[in-house]
Amino acid sequence: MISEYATLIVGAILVNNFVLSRILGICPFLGVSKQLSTALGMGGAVIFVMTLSGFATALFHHLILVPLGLGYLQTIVFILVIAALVQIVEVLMQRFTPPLYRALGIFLPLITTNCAVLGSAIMCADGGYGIIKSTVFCSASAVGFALALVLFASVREKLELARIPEPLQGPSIALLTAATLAMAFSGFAGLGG
Amino acid sequence: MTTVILLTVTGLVSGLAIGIVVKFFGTTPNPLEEKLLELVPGANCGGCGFAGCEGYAKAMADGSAKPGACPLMNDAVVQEICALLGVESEPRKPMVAVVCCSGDDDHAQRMAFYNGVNDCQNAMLVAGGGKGCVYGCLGLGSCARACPYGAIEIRPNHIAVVHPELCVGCGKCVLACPRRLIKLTPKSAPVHVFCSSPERGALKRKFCSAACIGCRKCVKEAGENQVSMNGSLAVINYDNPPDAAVAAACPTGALRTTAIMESTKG
Amino acid sequence: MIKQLHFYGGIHPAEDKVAQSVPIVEPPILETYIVPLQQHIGAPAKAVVAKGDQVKRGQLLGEAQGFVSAPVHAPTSGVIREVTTCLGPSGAQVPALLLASDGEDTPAEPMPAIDWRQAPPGDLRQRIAAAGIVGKGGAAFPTVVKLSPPPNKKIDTLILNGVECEPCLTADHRLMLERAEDIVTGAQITAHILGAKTILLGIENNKPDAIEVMRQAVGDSGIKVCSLKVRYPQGAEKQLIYAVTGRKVPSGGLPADIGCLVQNVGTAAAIADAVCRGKPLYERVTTVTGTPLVSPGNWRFRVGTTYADAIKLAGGVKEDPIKIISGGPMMGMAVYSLDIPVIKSTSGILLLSQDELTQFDVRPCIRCGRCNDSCPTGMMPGILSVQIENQRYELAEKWHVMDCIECGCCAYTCPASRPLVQHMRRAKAEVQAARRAAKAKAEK
Amino acid sequence: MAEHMSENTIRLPDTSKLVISSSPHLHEDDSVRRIMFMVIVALLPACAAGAWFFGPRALWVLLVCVASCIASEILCTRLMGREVHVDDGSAALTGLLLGMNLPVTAPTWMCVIGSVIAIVLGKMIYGGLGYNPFNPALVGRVALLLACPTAMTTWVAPMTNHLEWAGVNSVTQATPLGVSELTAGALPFSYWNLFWGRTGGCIGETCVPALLLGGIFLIALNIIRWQVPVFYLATVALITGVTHWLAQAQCAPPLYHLLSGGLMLGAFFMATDMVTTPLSRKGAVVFAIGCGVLTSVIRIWGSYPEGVSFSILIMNSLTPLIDRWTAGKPFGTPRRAPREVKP
Amino acid sequence: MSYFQEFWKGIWKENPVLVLMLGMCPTLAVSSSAKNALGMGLATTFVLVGSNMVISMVRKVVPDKVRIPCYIVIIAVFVTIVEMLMAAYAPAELNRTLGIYIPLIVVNCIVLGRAEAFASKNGVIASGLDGLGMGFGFTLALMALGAVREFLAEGTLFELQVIPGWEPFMLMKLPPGAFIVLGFFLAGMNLLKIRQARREGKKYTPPEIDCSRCNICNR
Repeated sequence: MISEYATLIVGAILVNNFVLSRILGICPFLGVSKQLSTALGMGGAVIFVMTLSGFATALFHHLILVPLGLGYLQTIVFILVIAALVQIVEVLMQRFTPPLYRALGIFLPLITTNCAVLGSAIMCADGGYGIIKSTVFCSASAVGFALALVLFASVREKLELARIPEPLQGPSIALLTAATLAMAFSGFAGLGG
Repeated sequence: MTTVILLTVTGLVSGLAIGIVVKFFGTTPNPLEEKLLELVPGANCGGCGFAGCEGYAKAMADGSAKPGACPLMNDAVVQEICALLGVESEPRKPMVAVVCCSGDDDHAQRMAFYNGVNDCQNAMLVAGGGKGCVYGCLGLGSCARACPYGAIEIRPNHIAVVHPELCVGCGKCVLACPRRLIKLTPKSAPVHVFCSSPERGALKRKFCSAACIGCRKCVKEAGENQVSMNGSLAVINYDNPPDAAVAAACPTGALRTTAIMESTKG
Repeated sequence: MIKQLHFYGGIHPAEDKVAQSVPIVEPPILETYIVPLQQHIGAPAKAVVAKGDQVKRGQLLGEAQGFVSAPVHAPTSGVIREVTTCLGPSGAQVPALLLASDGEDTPAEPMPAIDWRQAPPGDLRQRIAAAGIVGKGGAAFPTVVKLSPPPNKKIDTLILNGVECEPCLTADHRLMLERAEDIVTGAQITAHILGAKTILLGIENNKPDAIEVMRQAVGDSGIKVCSLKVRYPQGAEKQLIYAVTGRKVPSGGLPADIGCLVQNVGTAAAIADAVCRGKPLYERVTTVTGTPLVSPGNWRFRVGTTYADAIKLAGGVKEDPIKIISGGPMMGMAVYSLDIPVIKSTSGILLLSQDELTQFDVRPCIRCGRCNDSCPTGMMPGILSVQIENQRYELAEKWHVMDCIECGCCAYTCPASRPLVQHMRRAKAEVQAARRAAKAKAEK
Repeated sequence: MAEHMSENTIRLPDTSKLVISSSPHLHEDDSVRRIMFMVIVALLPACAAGAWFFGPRALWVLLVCVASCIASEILCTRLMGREVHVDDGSAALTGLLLGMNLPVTAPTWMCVIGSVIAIVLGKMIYGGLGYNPFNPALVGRVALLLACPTAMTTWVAPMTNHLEWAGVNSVTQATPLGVSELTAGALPFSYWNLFWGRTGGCIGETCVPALLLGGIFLIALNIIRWQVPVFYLATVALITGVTHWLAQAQCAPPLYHLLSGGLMLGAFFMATDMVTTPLSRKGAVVFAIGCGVLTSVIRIWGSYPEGVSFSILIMNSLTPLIDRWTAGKPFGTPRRAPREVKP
Repeated sequence: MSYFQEFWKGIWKENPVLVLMLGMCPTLAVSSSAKNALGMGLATTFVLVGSNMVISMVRKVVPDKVRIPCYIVIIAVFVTIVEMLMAAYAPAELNRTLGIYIPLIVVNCIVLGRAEAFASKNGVIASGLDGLGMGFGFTLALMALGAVREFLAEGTLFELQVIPGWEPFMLMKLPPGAFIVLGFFLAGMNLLKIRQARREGKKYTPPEIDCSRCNICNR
């Protein structure tokens, strides 16, 4: 039991890292990694939302869609659930924890359309994970996303001062750097498996 | 049937949630600001003195900036903005930057070889850059790098030259020059004094053959109200600039037209 | 034997102190002197004489303008031939007086001697200000300003700086050998003014003869002579304080914050001259050295002696130098003219020959970390230099560029020959400008 | 002396050829080129050992890598329109390191491709030496490892009979780490063989004494920091030791781990690469410990038998952060910042 | 602007992948071979055309404040249709490799971005053509990427051997290969634009990836 979850978590964070191995959530990965502080903020927001959405979508999946035999509706329902969830979280955060909202709030709208969120929910549904397992998997995936984001922000701190040839500047060098990072992460293959 | 109900319910729930957010926390953007944002040029050169075009648009919207401050806008756009803001448009003079020095390597004496970071401001930190005239252009290109429009050329014989057709008069180079050689002048003025040294004429002569030596010939030619003397340096009255013919009176070529400068383009 | 004291970081360049055994020479009176009116940090002095005026040695030529300023006195008797400007070592034109000597060297009426043990500190401060004494270590900060700390900062320790950690320079070394008593007196006067209990004298142990002489001169006056391990930049204020007392000057703070005051031995001797003999500061001991010179040595130059005259006194050159440096090789400024005069803070004139030239063949930083290891302030010069190259001055400020003391250790060790000190200076200037602008904006 | 000379024999300096530059006017006599050269010299014993154990083809692999690295660097700088600085020796060093990280059987085309990837993707796209965040040689090696997994993990047994220098020994053999995972418990190689490098593996990684010799040479010259290899090896020893003690069947003893695989090469020559590792000593220690942890984790639990390259690359990406976190507070900074006093 | 231009701009001038830099995730993830790229591209094109047209139809009815959720629902409907169609008619192997990237078309910035930037402001036919152009542009870019990756990895194109005896170079099929090829593609585009800007005597600054291009978050 414990080892099963350990494998799930390590697998989601390192081996099948959402960004570097499954290639999900590339837009925020490239867009919000210019500074470490924003990367940390985005990472935190994603962990928070993905854990919640993993739980909520699993709830919907197991309590409504599966019993009603409406599995084919998962895409529509999940995206609606996630969109609504993000909005509600935003409202609640703003009302009850203003400091946290100030820190993470600007990242929340970005998350609705982060394909990592929907992707993890669909993966859980397709993989037949239970509610707890889904939540764990989603939060671990989010941690993996945050880890990649922080590592990449770290490298970009150096890239900012490098003499990058003109045609390679911008997203191009970011992608090429991500390539090397992805290569490095492939070393974790088989970990925990 | 269940499909329809389910989708309706989910749609209702999410719609409700979003509605709440919009109702309580929605912000309405300033429409004036958005319109202005479309009109400003978007070059973000900073010539208006604000942080980029967006900052300028915001400042205009709340009335803390004038429409004429942007060097890039043409008159039609300025008038359009004035109409939007409901203010009178003021006549503007197009400005152009001029590097007030003629001391390239052919004319001015270099006292020592400078060996260090290739930048005027850095060179100033090392014995003043090693140029005989301590007011002269170092020719290492701080201004050219500061120019967002690529209007300043550093000639091979180490002097900065502004290309008036590219210059919009944003004034970035004025701040970048550690020797304060660059002035913003009206585009209509045909001649300029290409020397900035307030030293005595004899001392200037020692280091530079193209310096203004304070001979007053230009003052005699054009009259006091067009050119005056500040010590031994001729100063052009840009409110009433002399015409190009006065350049012929200058024995050293310090007073000359921008056209001459153009024709010697390397 | 006191334990060997030193500080963090630093380097050990070749010492090359060829002139350390050459006694100080009194040069003959020259024909002309160019006396700059700004020989110190702060506002330039205002000339009180005009063209054609007859002056005597020690007579006031320019009076201090404001608190952070210092008066200037005539180096010899003669006629003011011109009120003009001259080139300073920093490459800027400064106001100056051209003095044609009459060869008589007639002294002006000296100021009355003061019995410092009885005199109140105020009188002594006034005398030090009137004598135009500035820090002779190189920064040329008016001494009286330093001796007037704010009332809430009590100074308990006076540290005399006899370290002379710059290679090649020997002026302070010779001064300690030849004027030990004056240095002790000057130190006692300073301590008296400040009410400091402890006086420490730091000397690097490559000058054993100076340590010996100073120990004898100190006698039972309570001054402690500390022998320090040879390490550049031991003579930097904060590093010296740490080496002899173990106290750390806070980042961005002054020695007075921790109750210390550092004074150069030359300044101490000048204070003794001013107080006990009424003699203003118009001369200083300067080392003229370098391989191209015929006879390097130490001279007691009158202020206003041009570098050309100084080099002439040193027998001229055997070969053409490639660099002329005002000061020592680590922190001195390269100059390009021989018409620059010796001023109160000129500790040395150094000539480098062609083969001693280190051309900057600047390569990218390979992050070897040597600069980091050698930096006495614990900054990261390598990272800073790349940031500064990219004009990211705000980043540089965050990485503590303002703590740089410009000692040059980083650039000395850099295998990629990066002009690190120049980068730091630029960044410091930019950061200061930005701070001033922010302050002005805040006030508006 | 001056007094005896008449005025006209005294020669004053000619000021027309003076140079002005920023202080300091003294410099230590060292250069980037010398540092790179010294590292290459330090690698030579291990190269020689590789050639001795794996035959003359090892030299060919090294040569191809060095040559194609130099060629691609020249080509790239030309394309970018920048000054060619290949004379600083960094490209040659990258090539040598890459070659040492390849099996002797690596086909020539693979050596060339690996070198091109190392130089282009590892270094030149960032603007050349000094700006690359990742170790170029490792980028090349890992790319090859992912691209051609079979060719990169086919090992030949070291030669035993050096009279037969004719061709490459075709007896394939697993590396010590690969074997130890298969036959847990019983060690397939004696420590003695491991130490001398009489095992299968990459060209430059097997002979421990040669690597130690080079490493100590560099530490003595103050080119690399002793903290890096020491903390790296110690961390690996500690983690593998604890794991071995807890689960003998799954993990080889620490000494076995230290002596096998690319650990020695990595600890002395890769984790000490100046450009891609932290600037300060404190940072270097953090870096080394991080490498040690990741290496042990990948070796013990991962599906790759070897984790040195991956762990160094991952730590490379953290270098700027380590730099920032270990940036020494400047001299005199109080332990706790005093509260801002408003004037 | 003529209808042809509406169609054509998506293919080159405003190519969603290479110029607008939208929809990076599917671009990188499913371009491991030309065939996968084609499948994904066509699926996305279908959703784009359908959702663009429907959104254009309802654009005047939907209140401004809830338009994004409405668009998302419309898009999600089309995505579900595509999912079902693919499950029914597409080869099983293609379906397996595309996997979760088909439902993820919902959050593909291209679809929502076009809905917000174009369809909500233009007529039905123009919106349909815009969707078609964008979809083809996306498909072409994806196929170019997929073809290069497939060729470099296995020496094949659409699973046909082009160069016999090609040594497999599997890196290109893995995620790093996707990053590398797209990185160099974008560098090539930048180079073209720099050349063009230089010819016109202008300065060119390469675009940054930021979310301002996809308009969704700027509501």
